[in-house]
Amino acid sequence: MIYLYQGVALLEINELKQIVEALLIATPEPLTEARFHTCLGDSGSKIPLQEVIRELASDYEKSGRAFFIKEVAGGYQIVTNAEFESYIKGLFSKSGKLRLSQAALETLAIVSYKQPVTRNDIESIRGVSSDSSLRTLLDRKLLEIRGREDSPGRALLYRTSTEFLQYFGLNSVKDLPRLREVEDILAEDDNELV
Amino acid sequence: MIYLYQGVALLEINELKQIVEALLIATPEPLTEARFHTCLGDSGSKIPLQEVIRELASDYEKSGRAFFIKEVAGGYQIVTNAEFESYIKGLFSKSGKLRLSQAALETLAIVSYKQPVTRNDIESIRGVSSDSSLRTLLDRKLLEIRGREDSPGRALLYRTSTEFLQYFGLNSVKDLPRLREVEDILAEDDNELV
Amino acid sequence: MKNQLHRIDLEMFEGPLDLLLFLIKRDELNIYDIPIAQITKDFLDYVDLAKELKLYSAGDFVLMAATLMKIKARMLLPIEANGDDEIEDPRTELMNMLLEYKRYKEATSTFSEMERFERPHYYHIPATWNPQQEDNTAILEDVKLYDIMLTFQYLIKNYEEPATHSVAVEEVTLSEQVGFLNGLLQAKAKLSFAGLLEKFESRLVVVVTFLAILEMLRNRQVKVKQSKLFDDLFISRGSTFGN
Repeated sequence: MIYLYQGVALLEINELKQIVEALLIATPEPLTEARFHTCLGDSGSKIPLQEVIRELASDYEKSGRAFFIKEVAGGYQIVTNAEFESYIKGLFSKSGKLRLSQAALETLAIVSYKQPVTRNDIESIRGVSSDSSLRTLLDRKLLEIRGREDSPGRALLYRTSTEFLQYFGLNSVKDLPRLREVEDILAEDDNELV
Repeated sequence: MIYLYQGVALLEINELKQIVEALLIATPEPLTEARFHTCLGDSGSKIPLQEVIRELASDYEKSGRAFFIKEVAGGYQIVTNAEFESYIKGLFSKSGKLRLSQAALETLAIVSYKQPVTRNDIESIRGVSSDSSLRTLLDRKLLEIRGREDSPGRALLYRTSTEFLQYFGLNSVKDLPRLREVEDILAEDDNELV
Repeated sequence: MKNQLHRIDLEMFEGPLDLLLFLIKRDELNIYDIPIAQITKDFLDYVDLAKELKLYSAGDFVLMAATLMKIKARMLLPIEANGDDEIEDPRTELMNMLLEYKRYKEATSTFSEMERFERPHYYHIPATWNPQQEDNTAILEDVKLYDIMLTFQYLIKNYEEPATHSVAVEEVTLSEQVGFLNGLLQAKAKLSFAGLLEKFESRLVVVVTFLAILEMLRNRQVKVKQSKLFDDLFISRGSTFGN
């Protein structure tokens, strides 16, 4: 099948399927009809994405691929078949890399630079409750509780763990990069030839 | 072909190929042999990932897939074929990948051969301030801060990241071509003069 | 005619070493035996032109210019025997720096090629994996020390009352700094450049002061001494000082 536009052959269906496949593999978010047409430019304006997706999906099913095309959030995405979930879990267990939510990262950053700190200190900087991020970070052994504040409230004090230091190759908390040290790097204007 | 372990059939090759395919689709970082065995648990300890990858790669080629399996950063990842670049660009707001400036590439070259290095090490070789290149490279995660120098100044140390290996398609920094020796450069210059 | 530099040349150098390598190659000079007077002149012409075109603030180039002039001055002195028979060529250190830089500059072109080769390939980005109950907060791919630092900086900036310290724009001109140095040299026979640096808050003032020194050096109002490349510079009165 060949797609025609004003009598001119545009793209052959097999070529189209390959293009859509490449887009599905590379896209950081679900591939929408609109985005698809941006990618194809003028030649794609008359081609319905849905039709190509349908053909591609049936190919995947017939050839026993371990993934399928899922319609999600107004677009399409490649996801793995449910039966492989038990194996995929292993990719995320005890992963060498930290995977943290933005909230957890913020909490970790505050504890790193301000330790020892109380939950109150953290929350007054972030402006939101930080209970669940503290729990996540304690669970992952990135933070630990070390004693209590020396004031009437006797609030718990949080600080970073040895595991945290090891992960980043630091000998001690004093070795964290200080803001002043990288200020030059962070300065917007510089004198370098770019 | 069936994989046997102590006389017991473990997994049929087609099933294995599907599992590896699912892992490749789901992994956010290169799939290493070690991670593969974590995912498979006991049943996978005798199965060489490399062999399954080879079979899968040849399937992809034969069936005209728009992607292939790349050996990178000590593992395997799915990558799109070069011919689809012009379409894929449209997925990203800055129309595809930004190229690194000459200054950033120089800085990267120095870090990759001499790591871990301080900013001073870099600047004394380049003879110019390298703040903005360092910033670009940290922002793009091609470099990372890794601890401090073990000397009085305690300067921050920089080294290349996994993203660096992915960006340049390298399996390890050991794969970089050897740096030319000063003597070779001089010998060549002498020849030019003749 | 060959010494004429065109604008197109000006934008392609990564720094003073890169420019020197270019001059050496263009004029087919021997890196073992660099004609220092000639290369210093060409180098200064370039720096002047770059300044005129305001291509960048010339700090690193000015520093190299001072170094070249220092080597040039030392070449004019009778050769001093260093210890027994070893005779130290004042150009040795510069040559070593140039060669070391050249190694990495060559490697840079390899990186450039690898980048070009990898450019058309895109890595598969997996859909976020959500095993049943998982919360849907944004998952960061992987966290680096740099992210922790930036995050803290961002939070603390928003947290603290914006400090209302006025930023005084320092207007410094070359002639002001020439006058300033003249004044100091009236009082003191020798100035340390590092010592001067401590007096200045901004990089701009440092650079302008350096340019002033360079200017005075060319008019022979001052002499500049440096014992080693990138060591401190010592400024003293020159033959036309006070004229």
